[in-house]
Amino acid sequence: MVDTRVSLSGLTLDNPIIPASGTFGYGYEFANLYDINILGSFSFKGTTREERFGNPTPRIAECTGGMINSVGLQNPGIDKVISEEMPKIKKCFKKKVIANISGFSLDEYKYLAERMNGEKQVGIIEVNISCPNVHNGGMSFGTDEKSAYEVTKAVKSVTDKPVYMKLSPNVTDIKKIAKACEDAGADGISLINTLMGMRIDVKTRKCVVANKMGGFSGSAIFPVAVRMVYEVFDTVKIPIIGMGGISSAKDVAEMMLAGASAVQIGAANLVNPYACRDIINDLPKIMKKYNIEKLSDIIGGAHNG
Amino acid sequence: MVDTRVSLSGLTLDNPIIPASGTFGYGYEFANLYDINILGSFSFKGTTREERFGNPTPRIAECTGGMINSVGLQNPGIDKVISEEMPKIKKCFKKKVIANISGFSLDEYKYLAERMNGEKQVGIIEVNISCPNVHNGGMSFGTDEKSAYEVTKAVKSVTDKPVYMKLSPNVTDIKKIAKACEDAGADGISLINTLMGMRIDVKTRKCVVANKMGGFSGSAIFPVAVRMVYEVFDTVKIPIIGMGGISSAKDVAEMMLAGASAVQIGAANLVNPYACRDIINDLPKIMKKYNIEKLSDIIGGAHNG
Amino acid sequence: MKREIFMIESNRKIAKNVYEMTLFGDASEISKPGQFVNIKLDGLYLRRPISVCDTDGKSLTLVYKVVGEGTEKMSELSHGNSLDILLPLGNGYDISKGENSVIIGGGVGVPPMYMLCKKLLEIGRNPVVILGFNTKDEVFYADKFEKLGVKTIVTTADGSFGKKGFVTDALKEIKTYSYFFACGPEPMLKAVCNESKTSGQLSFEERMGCGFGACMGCSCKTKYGAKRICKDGPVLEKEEIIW
Amino acid sequence: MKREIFMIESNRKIAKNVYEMTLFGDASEISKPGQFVNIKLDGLYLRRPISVCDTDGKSLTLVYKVVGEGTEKMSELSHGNSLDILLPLGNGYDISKGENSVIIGGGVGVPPMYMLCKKLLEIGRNPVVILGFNTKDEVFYADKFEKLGVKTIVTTADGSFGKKGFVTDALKEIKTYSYFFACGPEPMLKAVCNESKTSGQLSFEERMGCGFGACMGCSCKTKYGAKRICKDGPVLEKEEIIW
Ligand SMILES: Cc1cc2nc3c(=O)[nH]c(=O)nc-3n(C[C@H](O)[C@H](O)[C@H](O)COP(=O)(O)OP(=O)(O)OC[C@H]3O[C@@H](n4cnc5c(N)ncnc54)[C@H](O)[C@@H]3O)c2cc1C
Ligand SMILES: Cc1cc2nc3c(=O)[nH]c(=O)nc-3n(C[C@H](O)[C@H](O)[C@H](O)COP(=O)(O)OP(=O)(O)OC[C@H]3O[C@@H](n4cnc5c(N)ncnc54)[C@H](O)[C@@H]3O)c2cc1C
Ligand SMILES: Cc1cc2nc3c(=O)[nH]c(=O)nc-3n(C[C@H](O)[C@H](O)[C@H](O)COP(=O)(O)O)c2cc1C
Ligand SMILES: Cc1cc2nc3c(=O)[nH]c(=O)nc-3n(C[C@H](O)[C@H](O)[C@H](O)COP(=O)(O)O)c2cc1C
Ligand code: FES
Ligand code: FES
Repeated sequence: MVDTRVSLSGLTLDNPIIPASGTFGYGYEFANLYDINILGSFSFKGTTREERFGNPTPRIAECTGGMINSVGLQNPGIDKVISEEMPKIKKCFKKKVIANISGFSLDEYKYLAERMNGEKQVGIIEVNISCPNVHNGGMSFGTDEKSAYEVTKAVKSVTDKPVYMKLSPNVTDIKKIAKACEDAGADGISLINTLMGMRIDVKTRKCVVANKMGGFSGSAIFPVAVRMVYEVFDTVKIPIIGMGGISSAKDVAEMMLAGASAVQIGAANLVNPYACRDIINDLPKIMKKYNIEKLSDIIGGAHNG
Repeated sequence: MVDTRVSLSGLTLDNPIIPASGTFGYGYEFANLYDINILGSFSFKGTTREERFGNPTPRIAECTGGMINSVGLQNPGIDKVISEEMPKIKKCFKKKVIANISGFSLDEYKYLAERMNGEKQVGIIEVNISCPNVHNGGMSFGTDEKSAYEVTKAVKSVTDKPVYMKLSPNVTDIKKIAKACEDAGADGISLINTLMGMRIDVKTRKCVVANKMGGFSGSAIFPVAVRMVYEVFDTVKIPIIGMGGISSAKDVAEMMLAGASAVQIGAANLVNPYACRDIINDLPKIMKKYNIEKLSDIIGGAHNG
Repeated sequence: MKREIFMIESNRKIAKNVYEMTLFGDASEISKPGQFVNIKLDGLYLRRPISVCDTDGKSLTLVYKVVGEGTEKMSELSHGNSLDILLPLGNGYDISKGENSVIIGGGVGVPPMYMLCKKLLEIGRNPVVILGFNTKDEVFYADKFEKLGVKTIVTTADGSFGKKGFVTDALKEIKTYSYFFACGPEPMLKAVCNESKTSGQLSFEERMGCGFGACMGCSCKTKYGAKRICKDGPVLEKEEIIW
Repeated sequence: MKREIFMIESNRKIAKNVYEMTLFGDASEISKPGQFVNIKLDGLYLRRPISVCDTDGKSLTLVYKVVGEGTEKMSELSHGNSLDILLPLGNGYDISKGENSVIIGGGVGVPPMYMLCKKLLEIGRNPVVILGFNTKDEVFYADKFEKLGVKTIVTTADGSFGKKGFVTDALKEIKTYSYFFACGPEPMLKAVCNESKTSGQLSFEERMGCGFGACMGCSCKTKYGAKRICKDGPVLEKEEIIW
């Protein structure tokens, strides 16, 4: 029997597979397709203080090997997430979940973390300082060391749950941002969020998504994600949840070799709703193929030599 | 008859198609395949002061929709480029070429520009401040506004040929870098160079390219390139040569709608050596399909409304 | 919803740029007209949503127009090729509503109306059908509706086939209906809502990420809050729509 | 060099993970053994370089080992499928050199040696052939070389077929040769150079961007300066190699 367990800040996961925020809703669409309790955990849709409809449609564009989304954090707001969604999650998922939060001010981040701190099923608070789809918020916190430091401090001051800072790849030096988060007390780093991308419809001569730009994700961004996880692993001591373009068990191994303790699967869930189940099923096979007994042994393995 | 002409700082090209530096050698490998005089122009391999072998091999990795290279500016050095390669170019290409230069110091950039200034066939000097494949040089000039400004000033002071600054996409704010170049007197902007990427071989648990990271290019990066060209078009008044993942005539139109006055084709030449010829042949077809009479009319067309 | 491999039985051109594809595979979960399927195509990242035009549980008929890369690829497939399909998706039309209904289909909004019409006939209704196209070359399925034995009015914008004008021109002349079902381009749907005084159900299109409710890519605002076109739609009731 | 669509005639397994593919198409430009072709495969970005194993100008035989995604895809193709191929690439072996030669092929370094052997025979030479494999299951083409009428020695590392040991063990026992041609994994090539006192030509592998000299992806340092394995190689002379 191969051992696929990994641990994140004291939380042991049966396997490193975690659906990524925004691509798995609150889990129950997928619970109709397979028993989602096979997952390591899952990160639910980004939560904000107020209810948000998000950006105007169209919000989706096709790209070679990926897609652009400009959903813009559509969610019912923290009150309803806690009163309506969390109880529904509880019914279909027995393990700890990752609460992804997004704010437009330090105060909002703090408020959200405080509220999530009271939720028993929340195992990790994932702080999205990297959403490219909302103006005056989100990403700007993640593109500047000082703000990244401040958000981390603020969130850490109000929760005793592990705090993972989710970083934007749209920066000159990801190492500096990650280090600032670690210095401010972050328990881990999630990366990468989407790359900023754009498609233009040659027929209409207009941007495909109404918001013009959006977040580019899917297989196409995998090499950028692997590179950033590798760089951050060299820079910080806290665990990394790696993501960006993962769509197979082999990709999972590659991301872990770069330095990820666990991984998230995003866009792949949208084109293959069984993606996470398929990957979990394939993990033992590729472990056998590549002589991996304990999956956690390979974390950062590409840094040796 | 459709009109495919575009102009760059006073230089009129028969069409906007320019093979990108590093993917077309000095042209003569391709001149055996088709008459390269159909091209708008071409940008030859990055030239440095000294001869360079470049990075150790392996230097190439496969990616979904693209590739990583870590060639590291292999070239025979400016003396031989001028004494041996330029005469050979002259034999197979009758139009102006773009001289791509790369330095490790302000002085080196200046020296190279001065030397290229004496070459009659050089129509544009393209200053690569974005090579991700050489340490202590190249890219660091392109990730910082101040250095970008300084290199531009230095180069401009020694040449009367149009100077195009080639920018790195691995930055938080491409607009600021482009603006700094414009402020320093750049005649145009070339973008994007490659994204920093990495692949790891799961079997050997080592990075695929010997240099660990490399430059990621090809179709996969197209949405990032379109976005950056769009942003820079909003920011500067000087012309933009757009590149990054272009592989079809439709991609050319999309890049021009984003704001490019001309385009470069890189990795596509490597997998289809006839890529530029095929695109040039297809241009009139797609112009007809999308009701474009004069190709230059669509430059920046996606910015209206 | 399930993911199923379908085998293509046939794929033929039935009008200008319009193809009819028939496939074999388990389509038994399709319960309502107006539901759709989401098709994976080689070399493309996102699936392509296409309405169910007809099904007997073991086979599937799709009718699609070539408008871009994906539908172009579909048109190149033939007997023996297989397709990876997610189905069934969407809410579909609620046929329990509206006794004397008019079915209005415009362009590639026509295909789902064929299954809708069959289902209405099955429960004893007798709808009137209006099909709108731009021009003669683009007309398809008029004969198939007629064979179902329903009154079928075809309009073309240029008058080259059937009645000259828009579906709303035809709708004006029908006096006795009390409900409508519509599918077509958004301007047509809006015109129908403006023209008709009755209630009705309309099917919408939106660019989709997943097609099954997970990504919030396809949301629209309705009078009852945000709805996902893929999951809470594509069929919405006239009364809830915010134009 | 040209780009040509080849039709697959057959594709069969000939040893453990090793396949032989025959194709039809214009291969008339191939002029030397040791040249290679570069194959485009659906869904992969870069082409895959494979040595020419045999050709009569109108057809092509390739022998390849499944080691990753690309060769896996190749193994799934069959009669009637077509492949987009660039050819011919590389310098190839110079057969004018070396009268009494030994041909040494290791693993998937064996295929180009087949065409080399035929060409040497055509110009009246009579080479000795050494083929090295790890184990019996991996042995291929030993019979084909024998049918050419040349002395063929097979070695396997574990002794399960032919002579036990490495190609260098077999080479040691050949007293009279004055030149060698080698292709195989780099450690084998190095061992051959160390073992043999004669001159020779060796074919190298490197990860390639283009395969035709444009990208500098495949450079190596030689005593006469940087060379591109794809264009100035893959065959290098023993004397110029820097190990
Ligand atoms: C619920 C639903 C049912 C549909 N039923 C049919 C049908 O029965 N017959 C038919 O011909 N068409 C139908 N369409 C439209 C069809 O999905 C698009 O024409 C098709 O996706 C275009 O793909 P493409 O690759 O050819 O075009 P491209 O423009 O290359 O596609 C690029 C992207 O945009 C999306 N897209 C483009 N046009 C549309 C559109 N109109 N609606 C939604 N997404 C779009 C594509 O799915 C893809 O993600 C339906 C759409 C929806 C949402
Ligand atoms: C000049 C030349 C001739 C060759 N002739 C043969 C032959 O006749 N038979 C045969 O079985 N193999 C041959 N090879 C090796 C063959 O090219 C690789 O095994 C093949 O490219 C692996 O592709 P993959 O997608 O299966 O592996 P992957 O590992 O998935 O490939 C990933 C990338 O690495 C490259 N790559 C991986 N291994 C090699 C390698 N050993 N050499 C060069 N590139 C590699 C691939 O081309 C691709 O770009 C030759 C290589 C060269 C350079
Ligand atoms: C439709 C969609 C919605 C997303 N919403 C969120 C979100 O609410 N919060 C967040 O932190 N990341 C969000 N993301 C980013 C993903 O969680 C993930 O970081 C990114 O997509 C890269 O992974 P992938 O390439 O596997 O998709 C979203 C991504 C997609 C595609
Ligand atoms: C093999 C290779 C070598 C390159 N060498 C150079 C170079 O010497 N100078 C330079 O400015 N850009 C160089 N580039 C970058 C390209 O010119 C181009 O900016 C980049 O590849 C993006 O375009 P593409 O996606 O079409 O390849 C190189 C790219 C590749 C793939
Ligand atoms: S397309 Fe994903 S929720 Fe509708
Ligand atoms: S692979 Fe491009 S030069 Fe050799």
